[in-house]
Amino acid sequence: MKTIPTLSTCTPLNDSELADLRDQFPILSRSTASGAPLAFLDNAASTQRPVCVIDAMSDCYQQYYANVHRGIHTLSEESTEAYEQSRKVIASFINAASEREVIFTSGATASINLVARTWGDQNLREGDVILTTIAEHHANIVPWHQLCERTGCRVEFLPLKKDFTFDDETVHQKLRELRPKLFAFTAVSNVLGTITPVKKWVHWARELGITTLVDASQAAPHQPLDVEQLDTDFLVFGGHKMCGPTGIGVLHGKENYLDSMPPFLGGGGMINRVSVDGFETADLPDKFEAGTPPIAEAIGLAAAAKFLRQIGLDRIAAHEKQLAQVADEGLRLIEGIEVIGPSMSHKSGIVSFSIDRVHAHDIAQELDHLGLAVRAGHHCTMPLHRHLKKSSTTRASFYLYNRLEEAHRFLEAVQQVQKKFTPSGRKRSSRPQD
Amino acid sequence: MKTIPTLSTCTPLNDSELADLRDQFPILSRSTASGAPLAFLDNAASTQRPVCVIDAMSDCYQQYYANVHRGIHTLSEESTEAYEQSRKVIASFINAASEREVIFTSGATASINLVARTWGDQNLREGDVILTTIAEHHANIVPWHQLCERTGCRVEFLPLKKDFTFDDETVHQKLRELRPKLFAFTAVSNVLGTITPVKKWVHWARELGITTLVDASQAAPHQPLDVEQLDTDFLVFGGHKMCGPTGIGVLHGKENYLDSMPPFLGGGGMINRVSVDGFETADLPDKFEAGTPPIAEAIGLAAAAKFLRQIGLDRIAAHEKQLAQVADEGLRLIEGIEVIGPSMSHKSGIVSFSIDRVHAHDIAQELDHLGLAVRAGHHCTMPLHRHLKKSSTTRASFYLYNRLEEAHRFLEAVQQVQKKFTPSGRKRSSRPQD
Amino acid sequence: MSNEQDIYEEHVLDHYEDPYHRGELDKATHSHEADNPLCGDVVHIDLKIDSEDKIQEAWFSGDGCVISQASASMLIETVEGKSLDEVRNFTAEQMLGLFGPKLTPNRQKCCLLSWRVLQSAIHSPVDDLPPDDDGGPDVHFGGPSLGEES
Amino acid sequence: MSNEQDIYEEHVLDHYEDPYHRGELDKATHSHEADNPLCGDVVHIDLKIDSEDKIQEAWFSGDGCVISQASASMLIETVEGKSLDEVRNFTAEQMLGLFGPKLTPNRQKCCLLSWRVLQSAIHSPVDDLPPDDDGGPDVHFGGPSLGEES
Ligand SMILES: Cc1ncc(COP(=O)(O)O)c(C=O)c1O
Ligand SMILES: Cc1ncc(COP(=O)(O)O)c(C=O)c1O
Ligand code: FES
Ligand code: FES
Repeated sequence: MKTIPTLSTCTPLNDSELADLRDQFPILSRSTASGAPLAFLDNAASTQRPVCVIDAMSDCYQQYYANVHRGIHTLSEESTEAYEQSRKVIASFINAASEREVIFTSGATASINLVARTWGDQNLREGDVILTTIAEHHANIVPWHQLCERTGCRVEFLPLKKDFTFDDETVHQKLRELRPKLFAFTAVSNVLGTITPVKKWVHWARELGITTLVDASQAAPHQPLDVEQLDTDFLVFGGHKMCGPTGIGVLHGKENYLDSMPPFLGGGGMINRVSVDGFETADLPDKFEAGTPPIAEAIGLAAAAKFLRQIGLDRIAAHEKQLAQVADEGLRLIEGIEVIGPSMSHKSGIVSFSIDRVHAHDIAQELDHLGLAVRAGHHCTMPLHRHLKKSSTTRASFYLYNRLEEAHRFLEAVQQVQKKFTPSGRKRSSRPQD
Repeated sequence: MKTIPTLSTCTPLNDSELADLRDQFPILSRSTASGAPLAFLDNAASTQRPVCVIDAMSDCYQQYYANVHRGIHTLSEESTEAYEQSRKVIASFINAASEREVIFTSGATASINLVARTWGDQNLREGDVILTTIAEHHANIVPWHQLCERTGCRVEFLPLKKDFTFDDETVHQKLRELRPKLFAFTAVSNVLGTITPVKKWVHWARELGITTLVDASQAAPHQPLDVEQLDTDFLVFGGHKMCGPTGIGVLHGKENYLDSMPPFLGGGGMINRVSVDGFETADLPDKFEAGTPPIAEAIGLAAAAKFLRQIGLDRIAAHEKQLAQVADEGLRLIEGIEVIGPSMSHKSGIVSFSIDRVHAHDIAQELDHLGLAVRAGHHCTMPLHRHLKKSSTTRASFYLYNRLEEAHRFLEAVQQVQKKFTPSGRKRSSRPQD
Repeated sequence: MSNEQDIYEEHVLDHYEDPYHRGELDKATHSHEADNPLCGDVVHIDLKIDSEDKIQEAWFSGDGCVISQASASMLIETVEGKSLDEVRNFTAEQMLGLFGPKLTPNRQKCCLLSWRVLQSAIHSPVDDLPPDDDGGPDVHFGGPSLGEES
Repeated sequence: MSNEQDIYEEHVLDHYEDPYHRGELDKATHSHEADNPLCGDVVHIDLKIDSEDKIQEAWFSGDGCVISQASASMLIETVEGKSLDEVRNFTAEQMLGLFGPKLTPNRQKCCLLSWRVLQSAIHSPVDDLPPDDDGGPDVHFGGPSLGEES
């Protein structure tokens, strides 16, 4: 991950540009159930889509759709062309060495499972270690637990420091001590917002011959990514968190890795030959794309990648940070509120918090009443929450289309919520008659 | 599968209804690369989508999209509601006992692989047999070959009779003789169009305690399906062949099967609890839906199912058969042309054929020039083609929006193609100067 | 859609801040505990059921959101003096009605947590081992979707 | 898009019906065979290369579509008398040009099949075992997508 330029090195999104951008997201002008105007701050769970992405998919369906591959008729040629063009766009989006290294899957979760069931089953043995962090999303934990069940390997977790970042020295030491077969970690925590030093960690792993898998689900949408520079063996992300459609994700793998791995799903498209006795696997990338692929979704994802690039990933990062900073620093000033995450200099546009004696779900519910869409719960990071001794947290996450005003509204709303649920000497009585 | 009503028992699609229907598929009014008006006869590979399906997805993205499950804010509640409502629509579309039996996957291929990697790995052992037919799509062959590699079980193939149907007696005998653990077969062959007697075969398997998996990829879009009546243990189909989006498929499994199976993909949503030591699986259907599901795609698929139901699946079947019959019987009258498939009374709206001494790809190419979109090749059924001693075939497949006129156009065009490639005493010469 | 009812109406907040019979019952004859898979929150219920199958006394404890805790308090208050048959006939629908404000499917799970625990508790004498984590009638409510996200 | 060129122009059909040097060469010094993964069609090429690294004689055989067979005939006709260096410098682009009508990516694979076989054949003396199924330069052409469908 390139370091995020400070506001001074890239032009911030200005008001009129932002207004134009927001116009491309029709959903942003709606209200929540209470009638309050929507401030969508649930972007770490999933983002919204600009009209150009929706149109790219509708156009595909309305103008040239057919099944891809081997089809000779016009529509099939056009669809195949558009599908493979999308692969090129994504390859360039992450600066992959070749589009053969870009596998379309059904999501980030599917991408990790693919690696676990192919490279993992092929290379992990009883006693082998997978190193990961305590801050991972379940998508980067459960597939490894399942791999352990199949092979007898085990997972080790890197702890967090008190400041919600990782201790580089510990990381380096654990890599040397445990000699894991795989180091699988997130580029950005979906709860803490913590940004990990991907390039450095991968470099250390490389020196020790350790394979790396980076979960870029929360990075790809928000920062420029360069897999050549990061030197990751595997890197995954999904479409729906980067203005793209649901139903699609990406697995980037180094070509030598992908080449030596057995296939995952079996079916049409991933074979050169099938007989009654067996089959022979196709070349990359088809080898890992059994069945009819997510054609319209790939085309939508490419449109999203272009859209993000056109704005500029570093400008998006800077914009989000600016908003998150207001929320983060504002919350830290309020008594009885704890921000769960490092200071802004170590994190992305994610602000998780808790209010003393107020349940995360009540916070989210009441914020929704006030028009703010946030998430509450364990955010698919139960081990992290246990580590932090929290049963749940509330999370606001910003994206390119959020406005400074929304960060301020958020701060005010949180205070209102805190007040509403503060004990005030109430006495139970029978329900007032309607 | 209910037997398809003859034309007399259901009202055929009349011309004005058909014209209205076609208006809902904007793509049908385009031309192929040569400028000829398009006749889309590649529906067995993938169908087109009506505006209502495209709109259902756009509306989701533009009006109420957010990530589903556990989200408390308004958009998430609305999306979750729409997503789960879609599951109910699909459950009712196939008459499932409960929506817990309906698993959304990324496609028919993924559905079969799910069963192979969960139920298969759990139940198959060295020496065990999987019985299937020689007419299967690679999606219903390769996952079993892979399972054989993992477990040492083996696949046996039921042969075809000369008339491109299966001999019931042989089927029954093989079931008794081989005592397969699994009987996996297609409801409708994607090349021959052959309709298998699903209910009867499943019944025989049931009596012998044999698990069944039915590939309904070519059935669900074209005929009423009733999994309760068919009594299948597993049944799969995809979205894109039934006017739905790409990126989604369905696995129907009997609840007791799904309950006793281990999970497949690991990640968010499919767990109740995750710790550093392991995880505990969620209940159905979440157990099999790791990660952010294909939300918009499920909503699109439900819209497609409603659309098909509104027209009437039996009317669709009758309409297709009427058109296919014209093509089928017409082709059979032409010397030098062979229809690869049984007579219309045993098949759906699929008409595969070959022309003596003309290559399938040249046929498809030239038909495209004349405006007709058909498929050429092995159609992901290499074992079938080897069995038939054909390297490839050309396939026209009809759907609800095709017109009788298109069947006639197809017949004429095939004759033109045959003529074009018939040897006529040509002599090679140097290329004429431009 | 607009101008929904306030879920956290006064009556709800009152029960949350000043709950009825929050605590444990030493001489409980029946008790049960379960969690809400949505969030991991737990409700525990102790009952004293007399020889005529009447609930003499009921207490609850647990941790959770306002909805789960307030609704537990309301339920416990309502249920004392009722017969087991009356409890069995008390439906999920009635429980939601007792709570009051309309809830979305996710939050219905909060409201129904104590109801679910109660339905199990009447079948869980304290001497016996608890049947299993989530014994009692196998009720599916609030739709099939309990997955999480993010 | 409309009014594309006719792929099956007269010149192509002529070569298809009346191919140049279709058959096998008994005294071949070099030969190679490969298939088109798109369809399984095969082209086999036999060469007689003299001591000055010139192609004295070239023959092809195989089964396949009009495009693959006609283009093989054109290629064989062109290549006789050429030096190995000239063959090596003969690009895929030039092969498509030799064929004539513009082809979509899928059909380019048909046209380039014989070109691919030729490029391997010049490195495949008949005495040696063939290097591997698809030896010679590892060229990726026509995009990454060779999967199939339906
Ligand atoms: C009979 C049959 N089974 C399975 C499949 C695979 O479906 P999908 O490619 O949507 O996974 C197809 C079509 O591709 C098919 O025709
Ligand atoms: C860090 C991280 N990893 C993985 C995932 C899983 O992504 P998906 O649900 O799109 O498969 C998510 C989000 O859900 C995430 O935030
Ligand atoms: S959020 Fe846990 S019970 Fe309500
Ligand atoms: S279709 Fe096989 S070479 Fe052209």
